Amino acid sequence: MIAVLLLHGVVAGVAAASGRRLGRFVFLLTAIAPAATFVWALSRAREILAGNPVWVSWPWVESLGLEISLLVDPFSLMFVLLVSGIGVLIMLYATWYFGDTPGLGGFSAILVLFAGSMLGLVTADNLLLLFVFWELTAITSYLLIGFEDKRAEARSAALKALLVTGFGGLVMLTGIIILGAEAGSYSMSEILSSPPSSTVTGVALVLVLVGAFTKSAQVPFHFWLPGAMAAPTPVSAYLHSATMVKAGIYLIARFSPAFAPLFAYWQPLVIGVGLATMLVGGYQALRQHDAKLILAYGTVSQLGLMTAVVGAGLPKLAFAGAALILAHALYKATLFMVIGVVDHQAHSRDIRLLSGLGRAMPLTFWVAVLAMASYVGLPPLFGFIAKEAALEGMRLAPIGVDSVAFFAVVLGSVLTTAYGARFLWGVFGTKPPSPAHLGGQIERPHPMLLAPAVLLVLLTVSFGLVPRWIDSLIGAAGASLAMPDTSFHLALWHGFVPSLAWSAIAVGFGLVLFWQRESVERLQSVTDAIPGSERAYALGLTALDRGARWMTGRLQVGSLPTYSGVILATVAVVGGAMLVRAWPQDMTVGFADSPLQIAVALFIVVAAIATAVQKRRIAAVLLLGAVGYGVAVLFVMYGAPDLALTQVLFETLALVLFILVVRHLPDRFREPRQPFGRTSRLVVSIGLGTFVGVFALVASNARTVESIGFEMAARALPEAGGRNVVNVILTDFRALDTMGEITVLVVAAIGIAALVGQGRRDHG
Amino acid sequence: MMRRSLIFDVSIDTVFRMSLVFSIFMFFAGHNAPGGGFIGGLVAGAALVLRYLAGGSDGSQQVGARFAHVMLGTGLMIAVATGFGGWVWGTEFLENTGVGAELPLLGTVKATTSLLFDAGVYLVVVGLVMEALGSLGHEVER
Amino acid sequence: MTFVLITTVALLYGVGAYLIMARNLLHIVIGLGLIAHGANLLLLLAGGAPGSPPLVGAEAARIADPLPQAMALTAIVITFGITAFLLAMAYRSWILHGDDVVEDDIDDRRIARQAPSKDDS
Amino acid sequence: MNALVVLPVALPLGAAGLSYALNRYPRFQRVLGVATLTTVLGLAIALLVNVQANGVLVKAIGNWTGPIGITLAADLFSVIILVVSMVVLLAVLVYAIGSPRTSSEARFFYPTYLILTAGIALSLLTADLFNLFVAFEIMLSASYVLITLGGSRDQIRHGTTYVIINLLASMLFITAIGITYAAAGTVNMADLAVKLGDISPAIRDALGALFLLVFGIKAAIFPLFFWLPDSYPTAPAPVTAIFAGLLTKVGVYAIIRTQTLLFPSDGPSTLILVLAGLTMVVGVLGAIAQNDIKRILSFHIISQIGYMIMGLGLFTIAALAGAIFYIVHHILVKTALFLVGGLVEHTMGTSRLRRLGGMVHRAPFIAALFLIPALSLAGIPPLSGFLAKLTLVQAGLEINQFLIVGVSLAVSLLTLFSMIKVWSGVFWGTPDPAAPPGEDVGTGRLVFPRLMVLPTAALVLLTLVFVVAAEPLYRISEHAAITLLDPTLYIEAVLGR
Repeated sequence: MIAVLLLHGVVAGVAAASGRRLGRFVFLLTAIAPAATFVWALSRAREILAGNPVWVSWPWVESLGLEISLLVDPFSLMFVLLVSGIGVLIMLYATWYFGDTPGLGGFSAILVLFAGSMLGLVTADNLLLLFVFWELTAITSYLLIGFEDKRAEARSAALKALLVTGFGGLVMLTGIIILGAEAGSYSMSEILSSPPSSTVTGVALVLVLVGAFTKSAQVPFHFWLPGAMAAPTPVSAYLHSATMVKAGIYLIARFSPAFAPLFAYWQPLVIGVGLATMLVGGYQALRQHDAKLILAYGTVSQLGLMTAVVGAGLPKLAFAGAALILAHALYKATLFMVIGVVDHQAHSRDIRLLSGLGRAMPLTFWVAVLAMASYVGLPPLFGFIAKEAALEGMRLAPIGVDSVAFFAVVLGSVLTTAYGARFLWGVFGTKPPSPAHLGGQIERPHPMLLAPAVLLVLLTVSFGLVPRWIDSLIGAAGASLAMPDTSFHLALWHGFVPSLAWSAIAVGFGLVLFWQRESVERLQSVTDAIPGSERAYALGLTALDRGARWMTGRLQVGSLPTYSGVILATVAVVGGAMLVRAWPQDMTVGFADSPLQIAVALFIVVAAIATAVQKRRIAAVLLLGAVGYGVAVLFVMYGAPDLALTQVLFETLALVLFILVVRHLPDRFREPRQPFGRTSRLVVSIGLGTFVGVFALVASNARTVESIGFEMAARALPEAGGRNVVNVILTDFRALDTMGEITVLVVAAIGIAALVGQGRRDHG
Repeated sequence: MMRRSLIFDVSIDTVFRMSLVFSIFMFFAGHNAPGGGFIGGLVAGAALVLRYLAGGSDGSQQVGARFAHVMLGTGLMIAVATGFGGWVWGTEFLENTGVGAELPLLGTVKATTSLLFDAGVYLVVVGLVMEALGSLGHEVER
Repeated sequence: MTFVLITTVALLYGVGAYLIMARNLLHIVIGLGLIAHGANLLLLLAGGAPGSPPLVGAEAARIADPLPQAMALTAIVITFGITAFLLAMAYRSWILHGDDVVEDDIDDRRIARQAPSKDDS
Repeated sequence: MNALVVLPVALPLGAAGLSYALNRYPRFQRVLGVATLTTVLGLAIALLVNVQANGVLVKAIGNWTGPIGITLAADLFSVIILVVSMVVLLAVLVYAIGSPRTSSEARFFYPTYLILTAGIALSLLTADLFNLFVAFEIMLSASYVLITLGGSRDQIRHGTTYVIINLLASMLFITAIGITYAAAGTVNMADLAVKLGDISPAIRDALGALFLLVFGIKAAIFPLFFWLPDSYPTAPAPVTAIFAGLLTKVGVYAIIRTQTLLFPSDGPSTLILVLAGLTMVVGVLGAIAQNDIKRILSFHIISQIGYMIMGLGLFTIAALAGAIFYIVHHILVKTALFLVGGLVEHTMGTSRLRRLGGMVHRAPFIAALFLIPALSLAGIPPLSGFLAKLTLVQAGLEINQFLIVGVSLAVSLLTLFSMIKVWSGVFWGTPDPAAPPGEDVGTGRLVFPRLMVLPTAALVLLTLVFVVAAEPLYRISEHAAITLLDPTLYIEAVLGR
């Protein structure tokens, strides 16, 4: 299995490298990966269905609980077959869908990476690994959706999908980590076989569910999905049928049987969200004019249904859910391919513009009719079987809100029928002649463009007529979710059960809605004003942008004095606050060592203050020098002749350099107004000065041991052979410091040469 | 250029030479009395400044600036090499090792590695002063 | 450490800080110089009481702590080097601007004005 | 064996001297630079292997042990950062050789760059507080020269901000050293760790806060970071890349080193966590507000620093391991991103988003080189950023610090948002027709200098290696974190006991 996943990566690399040479036929190359997967899955199917799941484990970052452990049980197998099978068909389809579009190499590479990520997602046993693939599908789908990057709407749709699912992913990650900590393992099979039931687990699961909801486009996160149809149609077909959006369903289906019985909120929450999504999606699908959008909202609606069905966590519904997932993948992929064909031939998907296509492309039309019939749930198609199972399961399920849930599903079916009919009529029907309609010169599609859809629709029909063919897979998939020892069989005919009647009623009402479509549309326009989550998203983005600009504008003022001021103030305030706690009980400090000290200190202080108020540059510089010499005198008085000598020499040298530069500058300071005004400056500088002084006092008062300097003095002559301790320290004990300082001098010289040398050349 | 008297030129030159000698004295004094590479180098630097102030930009410091990078680089290399030198003699990096030597004129000088190290310091300080004077002291033609 | 000296240190820091928050590069450099003087003095004070110069065998009296002296010496040298470089920067700034006033960052101001950027660069 | 501890500092210094003495021979300088850094990288790796086998390696300079002399000490933490630093320094040097610059700049560039290397190595290896100050000054003064190299108007203006703020930080650093010496009478860090334990906890806390702020300026944490986004973007691309990738991280290194060794706390530190959270949020919002690749990336540095500080603030083994893990990831990824930004600017003549667009069609390989580190930075799995964030999130949840974990996750979503903004602006779409046109660079496929692409690709590849080798890397980080939280080994080794 790992080899199969790696193959996707390799194929992607080859495709990216050879994309330019192969043109659109690069998709035939990338199809190798899903094809190999499909063959592999089939070869292992018998074994897996017999109850021996494929299990591989590879170490990765065990310390973080992250390992590459893959488990292919029947439920995963079903997904693997779907992802790879439909993957192959999508790539074949893409080969004839794209013309000489540039950039197909990269695109196909990402497509195959996407397929690989999805495979990883449905086979990962380690929850963190599952999250890895989860986010990979988000990123790859982002790149796929935004393929037509010159269109702003494609870019923003891609961003929307990424942000919404990315948000959900991060919430889910938190949930997974908490769940892993509670269960003591990140292995999904271990967690599910002995699920923890603590309150914290309950919270963690809600977080995980949020992730699943965003990925599977559940209310209120559903709005990203319709936008995602900005992707090229092959991508939409893949994304909406077998992959990506099914990820959330997959996870909910896995978790529900274990956790629904443990947490009372589970069923109401999941089923409630699912049904709400179903209704919202169906309602929105009914009013779209872009045929692809009808399908997209239809996907939302169907995802809602699936969420509700698998979210109950009941055995019967688990089977029904498996069947629904398979059926939906088959017909939804078909219908997207069909709309792609229509778009490819007629260059439009607007049902107000298309007319007479049924006659122009009869084969396409019939493929669409069959797929849609399966979608709506008409016998004898596979969709019918799946839907009957779901309805029957819902009707009988002891889920507390049973009747409400059941009728919601029926209502959803009504909507499904209505928008399904609207789709067929809209795309293929012949409408009253109008100048806006596209002309009748529409060519029939290339047979290879239609072939994948035909193949899929044949499967839909044959699974419907002979459910036995798929029975073992669905049965085992459902069993691996719910309980291993139950068995369940699909059948086309269950006898006259009540759900059959309700199905019929739903179809009938749906057709009525379709018939009255114009009044329905008028009614629907009323709801336009209701703000939805999409508006909230848009507002959120704007607010984020504005807020970021506002805050950054306030903080990042671009003014160096302000930055210095903020830093100094922070030091004074934070340090001062800490210092207040450190104030000692008793503190002794002498006033001065000698009268001369007072005099020199006074001199320094006066010179320093004079520096600050001096308006003439040269005077300020000289005063700075005076301070330096004053300090040197203090050094001498303190017993530091070397220091004083160095200070005097460097001060003199610095003074010369200062004067060399200042002679070019204007005589007087020009001090422009600035936001960080005189008062703030005064307050901050007084604060800083006080802080430093007080801290130094307090700290020296706390000294308990003699400093190591005296030990150095004691060892200078006997061990280092020098009488001048300071110099011994500089050249021996701490020679590394000295080496460092001459390095700084070298750098300074380099800098001066670079800066001023440059200036010379500019003006020379 | 301002006209200068010969006596002024000669005396400045003398002071300059004497300062250089004094700087070398300070350099060697360092181990036992105030002095050392920094102070020695600075005295030499001060001498350079003096000559600069007296002579204006008569080109000598331009010449100096042209070779400043060699002094700086070499000084740094000497300092680092001293560290490695200790290694060659089987001691630690930057460990002080003495090599007794009789130097003419200066008498008996115990040429320790730290003295060599100080020589590197001396070179760097002088190099910096030369570079700074040569660059910043240059009159901008505009 | 005496009251007079620590007050001197505090004042050097205060005046230095005040100048650092100015607009003129020269003011800022002078401010940094004042703080550097304060810091060197502080280092020396951190060693404890004054004493005779730390020359072995010169006098019997208590010597001053030599380590802070060495550290201060290092700091002086480093400060000198960097001051020299700063002066070169001020010089360069003068060549380019004809002044040494530190202007505000253009990009930051643009974002602060909340206006969508009309022209870049 | 202990010689290994000195060489990463001494070799580049000596080479720098040689390089500047012979600065009329740029070809020699180039060869010397690459040879030196390659050697040092090899030495650093050898050091890592050695430290892993034998524990803390120390070298008493001049054979003066203990608090008398300066001791260099290599523990796992410092060596890990050293190795990554050298990798990045070497890669960027090659990139710099490949990028066009005038020969007069090159003369100054190589020796300064080598000195920067020595400064970084010394900062990481020294076990002496005052020597750390000197090391910082070496590193910073070299960075001052590098950031103003070229001497254009913009560079001087923004370089001024950089230099002044860092000088201010240096002054505060030396102040803090002075106060520390006043209280404890020593500057050797191991000696300090012992002696600070004897003075009043309140004073120690105040000192700890002061050092946190001092290094916080260099590390660019809230509210001390404002200088960074103003000064980084104007420097030449390789310089910005090395600054962005490394210099702030040396500040983080110093914070972690001092806070764990000198001012250990016995639990999560609220002050640090609050600063971490604010740093993340303010940084990422700043990034969202920008319209220039280099500025966006600069703000992200700040935001990312928050994560590292968060690891320190949580103060558990797992969290510190996460912080180290994060630093390693960040150095590689951030440098790579800035190098890509430099490539874009080099070929398109601008880094403004509005003037850029559609590069995915004209340079798909460069697009991939951007996308991988960009997504990694945003914490998208399975890239290095994800693993680094995962460690921190796990560590935070382990001790129920939900707030900071929530903030960190929200910030990573915002990071993704702003990275996508760059992607969408530079690699997708078309240049804004209303924006004033940049240089005319045609519409065909773009060609990039090979010497610039190669190191960029190498760094991106390394981030992928990080992913594959995450387990051993995490183990080492964990080991390093254990040593940090129990510094007795370090103290004993440094004091030569």
